[in-house]
Amino acid sequence: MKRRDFLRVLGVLSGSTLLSACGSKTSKTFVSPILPPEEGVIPGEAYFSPSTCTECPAGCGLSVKRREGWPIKLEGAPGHPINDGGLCIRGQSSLTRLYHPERVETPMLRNDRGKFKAVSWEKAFSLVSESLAGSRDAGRKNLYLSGRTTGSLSRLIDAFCSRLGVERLPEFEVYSHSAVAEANGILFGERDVPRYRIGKADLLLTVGADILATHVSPVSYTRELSRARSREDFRWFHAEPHLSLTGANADRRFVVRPGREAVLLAYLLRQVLDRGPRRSGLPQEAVDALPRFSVGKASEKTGVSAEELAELADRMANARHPLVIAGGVSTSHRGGLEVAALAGMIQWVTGEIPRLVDFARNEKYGGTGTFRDMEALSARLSRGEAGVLFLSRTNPVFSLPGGFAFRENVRNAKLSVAFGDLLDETMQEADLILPLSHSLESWGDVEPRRGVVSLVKPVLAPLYGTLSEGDILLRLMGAVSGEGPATGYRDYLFAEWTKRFGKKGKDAFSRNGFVVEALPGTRVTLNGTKAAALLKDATAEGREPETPVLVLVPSLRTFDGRSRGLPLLSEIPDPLTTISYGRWLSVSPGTAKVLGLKDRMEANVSSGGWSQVFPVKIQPGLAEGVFVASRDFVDSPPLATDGRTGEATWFLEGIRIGKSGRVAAIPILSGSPSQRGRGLIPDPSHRDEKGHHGKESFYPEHEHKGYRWAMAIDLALCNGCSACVAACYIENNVPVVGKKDHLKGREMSWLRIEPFYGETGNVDFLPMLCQQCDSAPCETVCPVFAAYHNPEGLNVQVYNRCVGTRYCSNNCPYKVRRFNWFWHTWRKPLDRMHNPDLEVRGAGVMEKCTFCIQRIRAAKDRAKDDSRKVRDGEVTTACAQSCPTGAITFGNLLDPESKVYRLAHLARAYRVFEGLGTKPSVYYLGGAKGGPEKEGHG
Amino acid sequence: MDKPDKLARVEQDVLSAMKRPGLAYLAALGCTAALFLGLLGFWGYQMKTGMGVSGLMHPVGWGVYITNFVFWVGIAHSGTLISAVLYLFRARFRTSFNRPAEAMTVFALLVAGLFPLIHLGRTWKFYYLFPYPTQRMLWVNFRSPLIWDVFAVSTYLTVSVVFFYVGLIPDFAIVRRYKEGLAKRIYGFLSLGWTGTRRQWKNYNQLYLFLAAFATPLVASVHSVVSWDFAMSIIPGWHTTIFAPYFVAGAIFSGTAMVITLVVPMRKILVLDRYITDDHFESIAKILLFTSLIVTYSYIVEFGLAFYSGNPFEMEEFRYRALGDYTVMFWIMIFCNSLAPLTLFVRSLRRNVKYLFVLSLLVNVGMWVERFVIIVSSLARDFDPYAWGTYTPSIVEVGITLGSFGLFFTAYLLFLKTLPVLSITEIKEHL
Amino acid sequence: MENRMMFQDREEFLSALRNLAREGVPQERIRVETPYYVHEVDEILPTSPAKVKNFSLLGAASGTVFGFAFTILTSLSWPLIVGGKPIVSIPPFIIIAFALTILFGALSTFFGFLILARLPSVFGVVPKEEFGNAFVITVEPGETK
Amino acid sequence: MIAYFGVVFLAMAGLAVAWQQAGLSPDQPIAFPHTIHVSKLSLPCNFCHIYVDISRHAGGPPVEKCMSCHKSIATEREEIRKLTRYYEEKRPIEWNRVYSLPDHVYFSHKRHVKAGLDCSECHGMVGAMKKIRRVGSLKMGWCVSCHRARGAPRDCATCHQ
Repeated sequence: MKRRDFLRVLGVLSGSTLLSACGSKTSKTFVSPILPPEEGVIPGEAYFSPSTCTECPAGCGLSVKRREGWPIKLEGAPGHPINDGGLCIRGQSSLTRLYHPERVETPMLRNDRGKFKAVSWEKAFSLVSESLAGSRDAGRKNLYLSGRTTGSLSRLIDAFCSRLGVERLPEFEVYSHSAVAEANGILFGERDVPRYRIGKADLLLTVGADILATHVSPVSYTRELSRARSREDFRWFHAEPHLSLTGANADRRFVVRPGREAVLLAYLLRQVLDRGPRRSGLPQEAVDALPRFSVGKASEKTGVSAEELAELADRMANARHPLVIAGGVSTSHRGGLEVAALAGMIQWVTGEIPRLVDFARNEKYGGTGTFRDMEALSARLSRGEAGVLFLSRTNPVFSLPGGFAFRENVRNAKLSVAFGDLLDETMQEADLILPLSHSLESWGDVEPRRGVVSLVKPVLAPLYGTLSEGDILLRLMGAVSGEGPATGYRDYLFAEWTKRFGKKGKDAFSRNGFVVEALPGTRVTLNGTKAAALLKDATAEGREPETPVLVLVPSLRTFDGRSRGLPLLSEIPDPLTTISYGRWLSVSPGTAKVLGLKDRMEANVSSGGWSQVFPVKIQPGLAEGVFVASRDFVDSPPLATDGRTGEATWFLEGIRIGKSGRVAAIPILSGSPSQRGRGLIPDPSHRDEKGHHGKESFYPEHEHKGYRWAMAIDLALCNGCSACVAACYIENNVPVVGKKDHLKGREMSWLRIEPFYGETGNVDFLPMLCQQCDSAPCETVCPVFAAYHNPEGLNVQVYNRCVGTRYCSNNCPYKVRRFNWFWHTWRKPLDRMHNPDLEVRGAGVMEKCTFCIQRIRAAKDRAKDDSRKVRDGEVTTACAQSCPTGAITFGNLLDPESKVYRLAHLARAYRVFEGLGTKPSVYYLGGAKGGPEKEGHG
Repeated sequence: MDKPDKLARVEQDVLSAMKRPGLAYLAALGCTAALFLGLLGFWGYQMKTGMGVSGLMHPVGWGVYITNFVFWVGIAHSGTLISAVLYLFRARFRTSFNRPAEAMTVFALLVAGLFPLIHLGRTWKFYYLFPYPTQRMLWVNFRSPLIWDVFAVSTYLTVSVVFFYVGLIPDFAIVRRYKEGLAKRIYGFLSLGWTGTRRQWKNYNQLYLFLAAFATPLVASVHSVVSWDFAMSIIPGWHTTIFAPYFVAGAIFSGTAMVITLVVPMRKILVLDRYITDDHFESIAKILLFTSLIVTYSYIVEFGLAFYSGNPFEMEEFRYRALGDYTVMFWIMIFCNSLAPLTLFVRSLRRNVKYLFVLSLLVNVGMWVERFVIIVSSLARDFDPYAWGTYTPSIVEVGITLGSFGLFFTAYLLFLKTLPVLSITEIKEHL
Repeated sequence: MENRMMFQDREEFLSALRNLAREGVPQERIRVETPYYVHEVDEILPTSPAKVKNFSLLGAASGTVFGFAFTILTSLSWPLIVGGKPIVSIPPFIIIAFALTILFGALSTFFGFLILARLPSVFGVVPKEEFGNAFVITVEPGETK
Repeated sequence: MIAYFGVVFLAMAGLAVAWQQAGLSPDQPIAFPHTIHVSKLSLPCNFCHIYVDISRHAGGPPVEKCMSCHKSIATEREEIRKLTRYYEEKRPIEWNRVYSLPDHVYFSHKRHVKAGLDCSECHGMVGAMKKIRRVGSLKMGWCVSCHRARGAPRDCATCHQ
């Protein structure tokens, strides 16, 4: 009877049963290859090969994970001199550039109707070589503009240019740090960004430099910072006009009036001179030129409270190894040069050159040009001086201020040839597009830091008919001279490497993926006269941008905008605002109240003739009168260039804000900016809040067999950089669902960064993932055992058993379970990224973090082969592996020797919502950013 | 007129409902059936495309579908109350309501039974929910309240159907007498060949008594189990000890309202005033009033507990429930379930059938909204503030909800034309 | 040759029945058909009370036993830990057992009734003769003591 | 009503059965006789299935391996000609899977072989099959019954991925 009544319902179902019966993508054939695959390669096993990330100029070392020949994940190369195992969100996502569905596949020529048509390489080469000759005869200049280029490629370009009579222009980087370089040039005769040894400092003062997210070499800095923070005596202060991820993570953050950083530094320099141990003196003339401020005056000018200034001065004076780093927005306004110079002088006076500030290991921004150079170029183009214009790995049309009219002027070149992989604004303006191979498809090397050479090695043949820049140049040279390509770029490189490192060295290089050359230290001395000249009116009035001001900042997710195209990066929310898709304008709470603006309301920002409409996001911790937008959200902003440094000023002064009256649909993923005193992150000042260790269970504990997998996350180290999130997405085939579903609150991320703001605008980041509870509420309510607890303490979700009641998700206090609302698809060839060790979940199935059970399985498999247990550190999760700060530790809680065991038993270890008695396996290490016994920030 | 004619008269009065359907009837049937077909359409679309076509999201994983489930199971309850419990209490007025009430129970349960399936992400795997021996050697998780539901609801449905059918047996025999040819055979078959012999009557009497006895605890148990779907979770606003009695009262409240909604027009159209009198309605109205008071009391207790507990999660939840995104729903609920029924303290209103009808509609709305508020507002504001979100139903969910009413009324209309709408035998007995 | 008495009135019917009883006509020879349950009949011709209740008890009891046995055994056949609760956790199983108690009880009561009432009866589906609302007494032939 | 569902069910059941039968013993691009190689020549399984004891996948023989013998042996046979053609045209041979598991299942040949399981336990007497046909249903119950019998782990996560 009861069966029949439910069968009555079946009438509808039977149809769909047949529909959904055919789902499996398992290949119905298996292949006998012609030859046995290369030695030692076993199907079903993962292999790692060294390479280098080219998503930004930092040049982090990669270890590329391959399965059956296809790269399926990028990981930071352990031991690499730059990133030592860590890899940022952009680096992780670089894989989606390789498999991007919209990559340029063949050379494309603009036909007379302005449309692009595919052409053969031969055609392209002959065309270029003809017009090279042609324009030379016509007295036009052939020009070569590229993004920052280091290593062999740079030398090849030189060779190419000299051989073909092409003028190589200064490289164009949006963030070329020219103010800092310029200042160092003036003061020390080293026009470059030095290497900062943060790890060795005991006091760090960063002024405007967004070292954790976008400044020069973020992962490298982050690593060093973690090292420094592990020392009790280390303190880190950050001064900036706006709020950046870096500021959010400093021990204490000072909000400086835009453009007044110089006053702060001048005050500090004076204090150091007066009180500090003056390891190396400042020439008298400079001392005299240095303006003198009382604490009160300085505080009044900078907007930093007198107490804080005083304390900062004390610490600066008493620190053994203080390090001051100026950069970013603080050196990109009219007073930027002075700010940089003052920082340099403090470095000099405190005698930390060359110990902490090493010019021998420059970050190699010397050769990089400035906006001034681009202004010049634009002018030359407008005069029609240019014959063939090569534009390689650079997007000036998008990046340059509207005033430069670069878009229009490019058209004046006789033939503009753009190299690139995804069609960007500049390529669209070009006459000829030459598609570049992804770095995973090509040979090469980079030298991101002087003496540090990192290998770029292909892991697969180009997916399309693309070439590496090196091959293009060589073949062009061949085409011009008519004798065809001399050698491939690969052979060229091998020759180069053998020349540089010797035979043995070369093999070691291609094995390890990097070389660190021994370099002689560079002694620099401070040029007093020039210093004095700089100091004269360093703090003069009227330099600072007038408020209200719109600060344009580099973006954690897209850097200068070059990573915009990568789908994964828009799916992962910005850690400060939790906005995933679209643009927004960050407004301070006070200003918002005054203007009557609320989240998602549209505001019209205008300055001079320029104006643009942004949805508003209220940003706690932002100073009054300061508005922030990511650089790549703004279309051709009216930026000025600083005459002396050539740096663009990233401040739009005296802007006007108006309500447009409309409300925009932007996905703000966080339901509440504050944690409402719910103790997700207990306030370090009163420990007891952390409170009772769970409830007593009514039932006896169940025992664990062999392993109990657990995780410890150090909130004092986590800086919200979201690299772990990207790693998780790629490792676990987590679908990218897009804006529409984000607006509905249907994001699929297994791991998310939850920012929680305090009253003072300080923010803590909480990485939230499945807590693998020992008494999991989700398990009990599942009617079919799809969610259950396995003997190793994992909260397992059996996808194929799940019927999709969503009860588990309802009953999860951490809301980390994700339901597949649709049949998610990956646009080809993105599906190549799929990790074959996991099923791709179909519609109607609940999924969630598994502690990377596939990695655990593999590790146990290895261990079983030589009949032993899995060693501590042998298996780690994707998030832990990628974390640049090393905040995440994974291991076996049953092993008292394991690192995770030690951390889980620290005094500051706690578990979220312990009062609910869920007994999570994820331990968070509370405490202020500065580490255990340090003051909170704010 | 003398007795035997009276008996005949009863038969004719009741059976007159079963004569050829008129145009109005067919039109009504057409509409309801169309709604039901709509449900099937939407459901198919949802299964093909995925649950995403509903408004559900994180953190609100349950919405209109589960609301409907609870609502319809609730409706079922008063049927059993009237037919079984009142039978045990020998409440005379029951006689005029029990047949439509039992019918309502059965149909409501059929509709309710659909929704657990509709809300499944993978409906085509619904059989995983049943404990039957498979080659997988896997069983179900008896610790899950959803499995309790499977057992409670299917038991309830089975017992109700049996009870309903048993009550019909002697009446089938009567209908048989009025029919010819095939119809006669069919009703004869349904009557199991009832002739009203002494043996039959003796055992029948005891059967009916015991079925009533078995059905009675179900009134309490089934909706308790349903309430545990929520009470057994840890969600603030769900995890409450008062849920079981609170839900049972609510169930009877809504069910009684539905009985009125159904019987008032039925009495009018089929001219059954002689058998369903205003006194009967007054007694029903009293039940309505009584349960309304219990429900109101539960509302107060809920808030009391929340704020007395000092538990921040609970407090925020109930603040949100009353003043948050769903505040309108909340106050609709208060008006329909707590305030409006208070008017029943006035005797004249209790006896005013039109008024009762309107009120019953209000209560139906109110109780649906109550379930919605409890389910959605609790999920929307649980522990982790980052994960908070608000849910709005989609067109698909609305369509399916309407469809469920379509199915219910289709069944009810068919019942009017095929079965004796009142228990003839019992009325005779009590003449 | 059996003789049949038909009454339109309940009271007449009862008195007639009383007379028969007084004349000492054995029960098994008296067949009675009524439009609804007339409890006096059982007083006039006393018989043992109905046995349906035994089926109810049997069904209900077996329901309880099966409920517990089923839940416990299936849980043990593939022990899976959920929410840190023991494999055999009785409280939830009580609910299942309760439901099955009612289910089995109700069904067996019904089938018990069918057996005891000799239903469904093939001849009854379309009876040769129907008495409508009449109260009928049929006395089968045989000698009176 | 019941009749209707009866029909639906029978239809579905029939379909399912047909489905299975079809997959049991598909035709192969080359009619490779295990009888000869396994029984006659008694080659060990991992002579051709080279990865069976070092990887999840058993793997098939590289065509080169076949040719190492068949350059000279039985070259006149039609099937061997096919083989040679594959080799000369440098085309890999795409065998039709007889044993295929759904995506959500993790299965490792290595683990089972190392556990001392004989290939025939799951693949039957291959040596006696002129054309390979599947033995065993490859359904969950089929795996589980063996895991039960041998006390192998029955934690869902061992096989479900």
